[in-house]
Amino acid sequence: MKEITVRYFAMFRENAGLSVETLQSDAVTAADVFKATVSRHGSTEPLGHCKVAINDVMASWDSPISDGDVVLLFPPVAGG
Amino acid sequence: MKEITVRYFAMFRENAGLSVETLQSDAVTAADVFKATVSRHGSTEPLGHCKVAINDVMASWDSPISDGDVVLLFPPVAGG
Amino acid sequence: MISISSSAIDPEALRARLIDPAAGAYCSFEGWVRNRNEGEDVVRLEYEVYEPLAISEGRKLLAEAGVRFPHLHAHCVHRAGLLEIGDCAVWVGVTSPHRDEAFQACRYIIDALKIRLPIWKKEYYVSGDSGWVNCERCSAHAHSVA
Amino acid sequence: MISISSSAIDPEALRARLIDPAAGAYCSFEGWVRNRNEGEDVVRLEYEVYEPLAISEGRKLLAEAGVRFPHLHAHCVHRAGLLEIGDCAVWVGVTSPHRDEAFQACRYIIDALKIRLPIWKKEYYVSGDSGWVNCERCSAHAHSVA
Repeated sequence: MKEITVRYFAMFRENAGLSVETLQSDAVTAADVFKATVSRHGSTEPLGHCKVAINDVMASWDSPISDGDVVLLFPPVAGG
Repeated sequence: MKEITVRYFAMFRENAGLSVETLQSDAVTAADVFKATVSRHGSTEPLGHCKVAINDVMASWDSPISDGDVVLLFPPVAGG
Repeated sequence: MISISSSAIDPEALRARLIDPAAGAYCSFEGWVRNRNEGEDVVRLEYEVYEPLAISEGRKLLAEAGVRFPHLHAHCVHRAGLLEIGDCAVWVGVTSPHRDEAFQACRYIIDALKIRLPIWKKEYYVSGDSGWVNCERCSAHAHSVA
Repeated sequence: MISISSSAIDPEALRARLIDPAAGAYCSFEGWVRNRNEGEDVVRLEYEVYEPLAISEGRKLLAEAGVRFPHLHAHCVHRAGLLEIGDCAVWVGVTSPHRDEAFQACRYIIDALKIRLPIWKKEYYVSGDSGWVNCERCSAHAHSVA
């Protein structure tokens, strides 16, 4: 198990009712963190519409997760 | 013969050394006024690059010329 | 240069920073908060911005624009926080020797900015409802300020 | 609205006239006097404008843009007389509900304005020479401010 920090934004933050949590995880990839979040906090956004960053760097869903990582889960963006 | 007034702009004005002249003309169309100007004042601009207005309304080269008309000869434009 | 601002955008001051005797063409784009969207009467908007990555993605995006349009100078600013109807939510300004490049580059930057930067928009409606607006390419109900 | 101005163009004042709570997108274009054109060092420019027809052709052009882009609001101003490097020679500003229309309409207006309005540009060079600039579509040496 790894200890990771997950940060939620916009509708993910509202769904989860919190903006950040630190948890024990067996996630291998960023996609695993996303799936665990969906089952824990509920979300209907498909993964393909969302983005992820690890330690403040944009990442892909198959990026590996290491102990101590801060994973940022981004729902669909809408700037402008 | 008709009496017409011809106004020259930009390089046409500089070529002719005057901005307006009133003259007797047997011109039938605006193109005739253009050709007469070329032979009188010299110009290497092809008619197809130039424009004409008659009495402050944009016209075509085959527009008829009437006694008393004011013909505006426009060399190639370059706004902006 | 890209920045995130929690106060009103000043287009005139931003334009002045792009003045350049070698530039023949200036193009700017602004997204304004409209009073209607998708048939709903909007009263205000809220932008949530994750600034560290908005800045780094914005810089990357401007660098890419500079490769694509070699003579480009470009700035952009995006608002964060609560905005009222008529407020400027995003400003993009570019200069270039010629206008074709200026238009293309300005369009490239606003299009990329809207889908790449970690920015989220919540609309508040006259009805009392509110909702997060989905990105243009993500949703069948895709819409945006502009 | 189109106008010909013999004094400096004020983009901020012109932009303010387009403010509209139904507009989501604002796009502006400016042509600036550059210090070089076609390899020559330019010191100043002179625009000769035949104002009665520049205004009537400009109005026609804006009306045509309004048909093509139904939600458009657009203004433009063109300078007449002597201009120095860095001066704004032409300003076009438009608003529209969405950005695609705003960009397209702004581009349509500046492109049409450059080839349709009776306006002529004379460049004065560092060398002491001067010359009338041919319109973009007329000459193999086609060039312009922007």
